[in-house]
Amino acid sequence: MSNYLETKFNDIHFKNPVIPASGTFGFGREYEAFYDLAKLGGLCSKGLTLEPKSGNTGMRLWETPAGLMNSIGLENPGIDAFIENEWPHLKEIDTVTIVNVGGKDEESYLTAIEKLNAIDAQLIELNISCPNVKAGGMAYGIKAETAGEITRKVVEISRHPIMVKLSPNGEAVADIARACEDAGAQGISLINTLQGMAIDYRKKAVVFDNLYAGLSGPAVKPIALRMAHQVCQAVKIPVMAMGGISDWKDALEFIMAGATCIQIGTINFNNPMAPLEIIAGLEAYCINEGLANIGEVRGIV
Amino acid sequence: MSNYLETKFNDIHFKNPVIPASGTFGFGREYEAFYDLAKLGGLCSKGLTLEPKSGNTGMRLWETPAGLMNSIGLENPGIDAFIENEWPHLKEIDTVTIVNVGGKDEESYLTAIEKLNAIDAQLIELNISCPNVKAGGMAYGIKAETAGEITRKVVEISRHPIMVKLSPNGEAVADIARACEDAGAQGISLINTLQGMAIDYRKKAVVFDNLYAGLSGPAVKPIALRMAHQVCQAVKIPVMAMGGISDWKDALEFIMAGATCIQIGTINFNNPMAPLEIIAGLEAYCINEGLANIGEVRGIV
Amino acid sequence: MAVILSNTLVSAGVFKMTVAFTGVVKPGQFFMLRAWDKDPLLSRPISVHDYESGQLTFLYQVVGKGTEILAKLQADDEVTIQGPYGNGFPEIIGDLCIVGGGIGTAPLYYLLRHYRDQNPIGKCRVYLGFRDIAYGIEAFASLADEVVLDVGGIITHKLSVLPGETVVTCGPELMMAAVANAVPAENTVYVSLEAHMACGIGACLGCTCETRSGNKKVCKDGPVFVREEVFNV
Amino acid sequence: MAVILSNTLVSAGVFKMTVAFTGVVKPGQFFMLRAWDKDPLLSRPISVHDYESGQLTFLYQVVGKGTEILAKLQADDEVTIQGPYGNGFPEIIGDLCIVGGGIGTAPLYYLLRHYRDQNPIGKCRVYLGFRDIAYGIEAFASLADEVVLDVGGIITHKLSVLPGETVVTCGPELMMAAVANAVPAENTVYVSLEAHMACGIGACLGCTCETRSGNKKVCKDGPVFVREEVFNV
Ligand SMILES: Cc1cc2nc3c(=O)[nH]c(=O)nc-3n(C[C@H](O)[C@H](O)[C@H](O)COP(=O)(O)OP(=O)(O)OC[C@H]3O[C@@H](n4cnc5c(N)ncnc54)[C@H](O)[C@@H]3O)c2cc1C
Ligand SMILES: Cc1cc2nc3c(=O)[nH]c(=O)nc-3n(C[C@H](O)[C@H](O)[C@H](O)COP(=O)(O)OP(=O)(O)OC[C@H]3O[C@@H](n4cnc5c(N)ncnc54)[C@H](O)[C@@H]3O)c2cc1C
Ligand SMILES: Cc1cc2nc3c(=O)[nH]c(=O)nc-3n(C[C@H](O)[C@H](O)[C@H](O)COP(=O)(O)O)c2cc1C
Ligand SMILES: Cc1cc2nc3c(=O)[nH]c(=O)nc-3n(C[C@H](O)[C@H](O)[C@H](O)COP(=O)(O)O)c2cc1C
Ligand code: FES
Ligand code: FES
Repeated sequence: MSNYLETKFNDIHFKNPVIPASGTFGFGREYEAFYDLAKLGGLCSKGLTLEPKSGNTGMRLWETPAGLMNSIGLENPGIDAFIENEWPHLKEIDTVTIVNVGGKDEESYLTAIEKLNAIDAQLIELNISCPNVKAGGMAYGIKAETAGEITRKVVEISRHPIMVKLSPNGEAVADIARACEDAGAQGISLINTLQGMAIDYRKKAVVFDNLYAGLSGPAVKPIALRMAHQVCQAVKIPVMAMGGISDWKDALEFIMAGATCIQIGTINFNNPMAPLEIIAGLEAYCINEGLANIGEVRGIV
Repeated sequence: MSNYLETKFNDIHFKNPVIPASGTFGFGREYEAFYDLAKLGGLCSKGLTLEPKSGNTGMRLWETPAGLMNSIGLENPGIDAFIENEWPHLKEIDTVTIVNVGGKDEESYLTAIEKLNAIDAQLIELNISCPNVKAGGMAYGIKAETAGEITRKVVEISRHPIMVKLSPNGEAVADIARACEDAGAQGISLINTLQGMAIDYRKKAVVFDNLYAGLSGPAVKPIALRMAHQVCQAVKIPVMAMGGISDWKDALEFIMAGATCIQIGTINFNNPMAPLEIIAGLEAYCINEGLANIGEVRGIV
Repeated sequence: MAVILSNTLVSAGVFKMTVAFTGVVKPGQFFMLRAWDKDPLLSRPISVHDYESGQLTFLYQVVGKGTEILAKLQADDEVTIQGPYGNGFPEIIGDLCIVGGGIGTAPLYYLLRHYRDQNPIGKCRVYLGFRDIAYGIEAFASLADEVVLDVGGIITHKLSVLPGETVVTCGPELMMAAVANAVPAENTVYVSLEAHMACGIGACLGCTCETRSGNKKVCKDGPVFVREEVFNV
Repeated sequence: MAVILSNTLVSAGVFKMTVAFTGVVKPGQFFMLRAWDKDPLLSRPISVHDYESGQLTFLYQVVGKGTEILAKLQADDEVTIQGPYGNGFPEIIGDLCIVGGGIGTAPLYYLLRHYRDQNPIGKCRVYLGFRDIAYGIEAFASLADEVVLDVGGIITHKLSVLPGETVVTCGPELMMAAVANAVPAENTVYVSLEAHMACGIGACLGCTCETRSGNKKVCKDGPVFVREEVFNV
């Protein structure tokens, strides 16, 4: 194993900058049938909340041209059950584990974060951008002021570094990123899903019980790349970018736009081997271009 | 010809609610080789500015998954040349002609609008949402306050009804729509293109001289449908919706979301006959569903 | 990637595809099929219609973009298949009563064949309902003790389940709910559910269904459930 | 929709497709080709390589998604073609000097054949440059008075244009610019440009190029321009 892809995200060492995205990878177990998770740069847990959540009723998935809409609504077993049942398994995997945390109000965020102080995660991804839950979720993530506030409070009480996951549905994303940086965030990730709508014309009805849902997949890549670029220009803390990455070329473009790491979401459903193929593709790129490390093209545009 | 599709947009009578979108249809002439433009509900001119504009340099088109990015930059002959060379032809076509107007500052908008008072257009589409020009363009369209202001001034001096075309890249689109309604707009159209970015990894460079560009096409439909729905819920004036419509089913969904008319953009490039096929599809739908008029399903969701 | 051995029309809009595959496959399990790159984005869940000596068969109805592409494939073409996924039907002890509706008959044929292999003296009765045109009846008839066919009607009007029979049903949700309600409480009833799926392996939580014991994943915990779990009976 | 008569590999990654078509087609014009529904979204501009007795031929290089799909088509398949579009080459009076680079040779063959038909006693010399592998040389050789071939070099190093010759060039932009600079001002030089295109008919303004007389559309006002219009010479 060479070190073409080794990457530092602050002082966290990643074997490579490729990480399956929250909510598209469960807690990893399901993908162990496909490959050794230790080959990944890291992995990111399904979004967790303080209490268990049963998620949204009704249709949860709807395919769109080059995209996928989901309305999962943060179904998850809750922080306690996660720590008890998933963490012991996750922490044994030789890769960086990122814990994704959502909340419905300030208190639930803070209590969840405090509980996580009990485990040794390497990074927490603070999800203030889920468009699929009624309370909390995206509400914090669409205004710089509220995003900064919740970040400040979370950073204060967490013993883990906090990476804030931004929404593409709010005010100028660079402003929000700066507010999070000022509030002490150690990293930014983006984008969460774009708010969209589906109508089933046959049924003359909306598809999702929750009315709107989150759009992801290749369709959104140009928007995600623009926002990643804006945020990389705006902040000094490292950025983990995602949105529609489907192959190593897409991944490379986000790195060229300035991203330190990249996350792989929806494409896992199309091709479970996608993360490994992206790692292999980036490595081959380094070799073909004569790069000692992928970092040499980071932020090159 | 039956009247399944006849539609009133305020007191403007449309044969059908299907209108090719600004910038994707030139001034109509090119499509006359394909069909009789009088079959359309209406047509919308390329975006015009007071002065002639040569548009953006460098690459102007870039395909994306189920989408198209463009960086035309409002290349157009200017209002005077339009009135002299294009209007005499356009006004003879037995359909509703919408004139799309952009500007770089307040004065240029107002002067352009004043000049248009000389012709008998049926509707002006006020473009405050072009992401591809440096001055003006989208700047007015991403904040409710500025959108309302420019609308008020334009409405005041125009003898034509004003439909304001909104950007999907700004603050909550419903707020912007309400501000325009309050300022006297007689209609809303949306969405203009979503701001995106493209990188040519082979060249290690951004694709567009203007850095970012506008994304349109089927990829953006879920987002456009959500925004159309939000705006239809928010205002009482009629809405002309667009964004990724590629067939009659898509068109129907926008109508079910509340749109009075719909515009057909990028898909014209894939299939020049798309508008006529959409008209035929909507008509067949009315017949099959036993509707006397398509209006019976408008806003049904 | 699996090589297609045949892919033929069996009835209006219904195709049977056989591919080469080696593995252990239970009745009621499904595969995720894809014969395209990224358009459409997702693979399509299709049940195992039959599996024998390295030949895996699917029976599918053309309803949209994905199945349209599948229907165009020919022998020697390749198709990406992931699986087998899902719990599958349990081993049936005693007599069996199968109730299939439309394309929901697809997984039931393999169930019947497997049942016959395991249980040569058990009795098996089959109810098959179709909206317009029936298909695949002979295959069931060759293995079942009795086949009751219904076209255009409501299958539960004909259905009478015998004491001791285990009922297995697959078809439109309304039909399965009607079966679940019609069959006496003493009989065990298994239903095979459908849901839109992204991953097919339990990672996305897109196929969740509500059950008496909380949310379950149709792809991983199902698609087969005991009726009481998923229907209010 | 046009029926494909043949579609064969002529060199590494280069295919020749012949389709049935009836109409008037000038050398230098192009068609917008599509053999897919909406993925990719746009049609692909491809020049006319030859046209005779209802047979329209394209010569194309596989470089991405669209041309990959085209390359997979077979005789009897259908392809959507819109066109012919563009101005095409002017009628050449007097002697002709053709300078083609790589796949840029595609439109030049039809030009040469047409020139020979119209101008049986005119002289025509042909320069053809390729990076790695040459193709299509014999076809040019059978009609031209002289063919100069260059593989892996720089064609303008070999180029010497005779007084009175009209020069027509198509190939990589850098090559065309070099030709435009190398040829004496007394000779007329026509270049055939490329640009990404959405509509192909002048409606989207996506293919604009700057010329001495303002913006022009490559699809409608071009793709053929006089060198002085588009290059600084
Ligand atoms: C476990 C399981 C087993 C199945 N077995 C069979 C089978 O053996 N034979 C058969 O013909 N069909 C079967 N289906 C249904 C089959 O998956 C759908 O008909 C198919 O996905 C439709 O795809 P499409 O692209 O043709 O239709 P589209 O409507 O274009 O599909 C759009 C999206 O909706 C999803 N979708 C649409 N209808 C269904 C549905 N009924 N169930 C699940 N997802 C759907 C698609 O997967 C896709 O993601 C099964 C479904 C499940 C969940
Ligand atoms: C007037 C004209 C005539 C042409 N004639 C020929 C010909 O005879 N033979 C031939 O092999 N090629 C020709 N080309 C180039 C051909 O259009 C491209 O190679 C082709 O569009 C690439 O499509 P793709 O999907 O394979 O590649 P991709 O790179 O995947 O295409 C992505 C997008 O970029 C566009 N694009 C990429 N390269 C070019 C290019 N060089 N020119 C224009 N658009 C491009 C595509 O049309 C598409 O919209 C011509 C181009 C023009 C403008
Ligand atoms: C089915 C599904 C579930 C998701 N769940 C979560 C989640 O729990 N928490 C979160 O922060 N993001 C969640 N996301 C968003 C993804 O992590 C990612 O931000 C988004 O999908 C964009 O990336 P992509 O286009 O590569 O999928 C989910 C996305 C999908 C498709
Ligand atoms: C090539 C191109 C040029 C455009 N030019 C204009 C314009 O001049 N004025 C304007 O208001 N919108 C312009 N638009 C935006 C479209 O009118 C429309 O709002 C957008 O493309 C979304 O619709 P669609 O997805 O159906 O294309 C342009 C879009 C494209 C693709
Ligand atoms: S389809 Fe993803 S969990 Fe079932
Ligand atoms: S391709 Fe649209 S104007 Fe030339």
